[in-house]
Amino acid sequence: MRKEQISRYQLILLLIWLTMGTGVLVIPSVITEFTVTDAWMAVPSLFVGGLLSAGIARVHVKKFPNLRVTGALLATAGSAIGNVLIIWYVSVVFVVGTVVAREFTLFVTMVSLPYTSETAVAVIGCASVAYIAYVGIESFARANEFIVPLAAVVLPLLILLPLTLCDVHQFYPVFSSGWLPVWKASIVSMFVYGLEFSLAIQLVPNLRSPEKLPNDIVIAASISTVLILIVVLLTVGVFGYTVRYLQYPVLELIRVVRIGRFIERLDTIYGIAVLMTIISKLAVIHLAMCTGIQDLCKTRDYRWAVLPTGTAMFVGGLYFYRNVAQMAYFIEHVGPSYLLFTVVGVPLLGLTLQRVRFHLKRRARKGG
Amino acid sequence: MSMTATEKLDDVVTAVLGGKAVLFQDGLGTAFIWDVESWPGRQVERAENEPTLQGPQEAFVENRVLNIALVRKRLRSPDLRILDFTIGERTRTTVSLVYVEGITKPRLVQEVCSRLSKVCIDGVVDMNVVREWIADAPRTIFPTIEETERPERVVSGLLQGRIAIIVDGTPMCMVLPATFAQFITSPEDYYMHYTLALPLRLLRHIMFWSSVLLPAVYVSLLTYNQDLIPTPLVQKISSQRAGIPFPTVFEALFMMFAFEALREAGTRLPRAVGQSVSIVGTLVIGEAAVRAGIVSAGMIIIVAATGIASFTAPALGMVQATRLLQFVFVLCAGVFGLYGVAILGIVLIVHLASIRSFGVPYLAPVGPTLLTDWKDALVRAPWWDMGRRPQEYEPMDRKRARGRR
Amino acid sequence: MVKRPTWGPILVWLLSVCFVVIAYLALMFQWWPDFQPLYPLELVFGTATEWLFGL
Amino acid sequence: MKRYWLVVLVMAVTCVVTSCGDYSEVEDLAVVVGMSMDETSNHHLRVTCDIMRSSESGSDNTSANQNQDMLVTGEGLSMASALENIQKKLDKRIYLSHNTLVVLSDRVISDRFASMLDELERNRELRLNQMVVVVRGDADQIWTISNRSETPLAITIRQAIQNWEACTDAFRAEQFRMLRDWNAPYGVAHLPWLDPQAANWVAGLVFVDPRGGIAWWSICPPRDNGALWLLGDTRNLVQKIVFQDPYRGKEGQICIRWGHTHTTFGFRYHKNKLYVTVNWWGNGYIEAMSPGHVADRTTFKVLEDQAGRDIQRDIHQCIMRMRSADVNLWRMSLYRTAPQLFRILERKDPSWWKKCDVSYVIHPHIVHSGLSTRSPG
Repeated sequence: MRKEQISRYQLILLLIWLTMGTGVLVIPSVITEFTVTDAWMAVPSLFVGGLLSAGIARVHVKKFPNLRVTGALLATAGSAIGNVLIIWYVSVVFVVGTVVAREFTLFVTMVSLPYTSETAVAVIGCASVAYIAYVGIESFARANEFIVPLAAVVLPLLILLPLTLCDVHQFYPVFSSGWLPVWKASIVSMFVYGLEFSLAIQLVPNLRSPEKLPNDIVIAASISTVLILIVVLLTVGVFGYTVRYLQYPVLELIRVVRIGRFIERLDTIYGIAVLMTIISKLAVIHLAMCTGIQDLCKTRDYRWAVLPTGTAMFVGGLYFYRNVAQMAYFIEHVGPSYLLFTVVGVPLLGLTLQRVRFHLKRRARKGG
Repeated sequence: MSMTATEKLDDVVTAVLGGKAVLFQDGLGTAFIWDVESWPGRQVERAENEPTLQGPQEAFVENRVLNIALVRKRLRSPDLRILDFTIGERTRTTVSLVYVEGITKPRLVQEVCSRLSKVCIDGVVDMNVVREWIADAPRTIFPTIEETERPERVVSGLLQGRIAIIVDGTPMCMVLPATFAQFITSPEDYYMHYTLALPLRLLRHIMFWSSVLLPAVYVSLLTYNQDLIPTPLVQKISSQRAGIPFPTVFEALFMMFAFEALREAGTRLPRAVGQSVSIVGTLVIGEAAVRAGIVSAGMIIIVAATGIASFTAPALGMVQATRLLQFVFVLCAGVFGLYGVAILGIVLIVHLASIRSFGVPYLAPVGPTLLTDWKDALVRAPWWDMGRRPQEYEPMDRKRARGRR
Repeated sequence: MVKRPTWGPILVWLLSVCFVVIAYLALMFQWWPDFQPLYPLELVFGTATEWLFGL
Repeated sequence: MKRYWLVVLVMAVTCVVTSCGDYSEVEDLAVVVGMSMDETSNHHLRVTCDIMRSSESGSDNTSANQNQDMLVTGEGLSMASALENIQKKLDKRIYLSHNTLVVLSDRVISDRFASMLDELERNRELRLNQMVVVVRGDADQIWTISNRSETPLAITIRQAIQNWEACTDAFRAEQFRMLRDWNAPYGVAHLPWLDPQAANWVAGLVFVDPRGGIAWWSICPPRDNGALWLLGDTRNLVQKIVFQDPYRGKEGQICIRWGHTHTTFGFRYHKNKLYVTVNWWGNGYIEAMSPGHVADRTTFKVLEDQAGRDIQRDIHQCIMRMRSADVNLWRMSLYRTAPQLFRILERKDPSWWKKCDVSYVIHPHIVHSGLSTRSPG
């Protein structure tokens, strides 16, 4: 089988979609839950989270330049405990995938198809994501590149048009209630969306230049931070405190644009753009999960796992989070420590185990 | 008149069957084969399937030797290489692989040679037999090998570092590898001023996507996303639609089906009758259908516009692909509206990205991004600015001419 | 010829199919509607988040 | 491979079977372009929908001037139930996505404004860029306006208000702007006040304080622009001024077109007392002037002084009206500029804004313009 490889540019694009996919929907509403006028201050935390991921990636590619996370776990913690750790990692990726899959069905249902059953929406989402994962990361990365020129045309439009409705007064008073709300608001973007960048470590064998992965994560994190910052500034500037009452502030942002008699009703363009990024995100998560399972089962290819796990991911999304509130609770209250433990704690555990085994072996050799 | 010598009786038999003269000389172990054959065939005529206003007008004919001569007439380089293959157990058709040594990547030539030598069939009646044997992505509806009947197009392809395959008995020539952008470009782009080529190419790109998406978008706007239609237009459309018994999806499918039928009838009928059939079909039947209240006027406009849009694609293979895709997209629009169309669009793009033609990604130079090749993708840079051959084919000799940047 | 370990894929397929069928049927017929499969996670990591970040 | 095809087939069948829930033909929709809300005597909500009529039956439309509106009324405890009742009267599905205008009556404003806004916001089909306006008395009398144009009435009214938007941001009445003010911690929402009997239907502005105050401010340019000056950021407003000619000692009349004006508030806390400064700044040129005046430096000085006095008087009257109507426009601006001071004041005396000292700094600037005519204004 030919080795699939992606370039740095493609990786950065994938990583940007990875955060923007649902981040652009969720981050503004999570942040404004705590603070409205100072919401923009909480956004750079995403970059901090990205730096954290980049640091972990740096350690990883130094030690294992050709292995993915699951492979490294196996190499450090040994076969038995390593498999347990892989199962944990795969389950975490699976749970993250269910959240995103649920967001996908929710978004489509709320925005466009309120009377269509969520199952049907999940089925088309699942089919497309499974197809993308089946085709492989290389083709998918190329498709992303193909979309970029289109996005380069649409994105400035989507940013500039609401700018006319923006009101600077909405950002005053600065620091209305101190640092605490800003800190609370930045936790989710730091520890959920920032740490999601570390999924890229699972793609290490597919990178053309894995040693540059930390730099790429930093670049992607800074670009997505800027984009999210623009989005947060716009939503707060246009809606002020109303932001708190909106399900998808960004969508409403595009919905209210009306310039002249004909430039309005652009929300579907936006919706489609979001849909594409969510599907991209799901595809990356799905690939990470499938490659993890590949390492677990020690097969040569991951494609056999695409369909069952993809279906399970979408059904799991519907089954785990019956309503928006449950999902929001999971993202905000479980997500940060869950991901922190998985991304930082599990590799540390692996490294410690490696140390212990090393010492045990040496002692055994000495003793013997 | 060319002459070859042989020592094998098999070759002699083949030569005689091929209408050649064989000279035996007493006491000599070799026989001489003289190409004296003259098969019935037509002379070089104007290109009919790829007409252009400007540029050369000669087209290939069914005779392979003549076709090679047409190429050689334009490419008088000692590096032009022609490799012959005999394919078809019974037809014994000669297939010539043409490339320029020193430009084309040797691995590409090896790959094509190995694929050609694997063709195993009793007869090659048309180029397409060979093409389906050697093409990548056999299940896709998109063409992965370019075909042309214009010798100068073949020459420019060869100079880009690509390979041409000429099959005896086919007035066409395959050029490979091929990318998606290639099928949207017309040879005429290179014969007119470069500033004019840009808007025309842009138009063709837009038309390609609208020929795929237009009916689907119309259907989804009318049945799912009515909030996207400007308010005054809603009034107009709903009064047009009033009294029409079919749902919009079926109306669209029905009209597209009828249009395809007319198009097919137009090509099958003799040329003089064919044109009148298509005009009668589109105008008279469409008008009558609107008057009878079977379809709405908007639908006629959309279907006709789609048809026109699809004809702007210069390559026939791509036109056929869009014709098929329209139906899939309309079905998707009827089930999920604009979001269904969007998701199918993503899948389509991923599918396009997954295709490779002889190792070259189908969406090059956009995916993967090869910025130098953008000069000849959406825009056409002036000739004096295209100092390098397209990088996507990885030519041996990157510069177009010595003494250039 | 590498000997392929076949138990892994079969197990994954079986698990996923079982999960899909059970979860979907549970959704459709509302078996045990207040059953939350992720409750242990929520318990452990919800507390951890609260303790770590004061959220 | 076969297995995959089977799965794809199953997926396709499920899709076709379970979807299409949102499928609806465009001719089966009753496109609502405007709504009016009234409160009946038994505290029900009466909703009247302005539905766009599609010119049905008859392909060649000879009667171009036919009325494009269809008005349907329904009552209910809430907007949703009223709309349900309207739906029962119609054979087509009510489609709200194209709604551009919501007319509220004053009783709705005073009794159930918050819940009304909540319902408008929650409705998935309604867009936040629809206009929300107020009518004194019955809201559905707005539909009695005779519509001469071919567009539906709601759109005509919307365009009339949009003409005002060109003059001042105060008439930018999209729902999201109003909500932005309303939801802010100490904000006051303002809505255009329509009067079906008035010349161009726009009578003034209504200010609604979340704490219950409602103020009706009529706006009658070119005589009294006080409310607009106070809100600031006007464009191309005309003001009529009577002035004393320094040379002839006679009264003269003049029309000034203020190109762009700007109003800011300054707050100063000194010795337990709050001082508010209203800074008005405007650039204008003379549009018309009664004949016989010499337009030199002295005259312009006099003109500017007189304009400044008039503007100050108008603004002052406006502030007095604001105080008497219990609508506090300063709370938000003080909170934004000095949150600490605001908290102190609110704790000490919530009615600080009624007692504070107001001073004015008015900077009218009249441009010497060769374009000014000398015809009587």
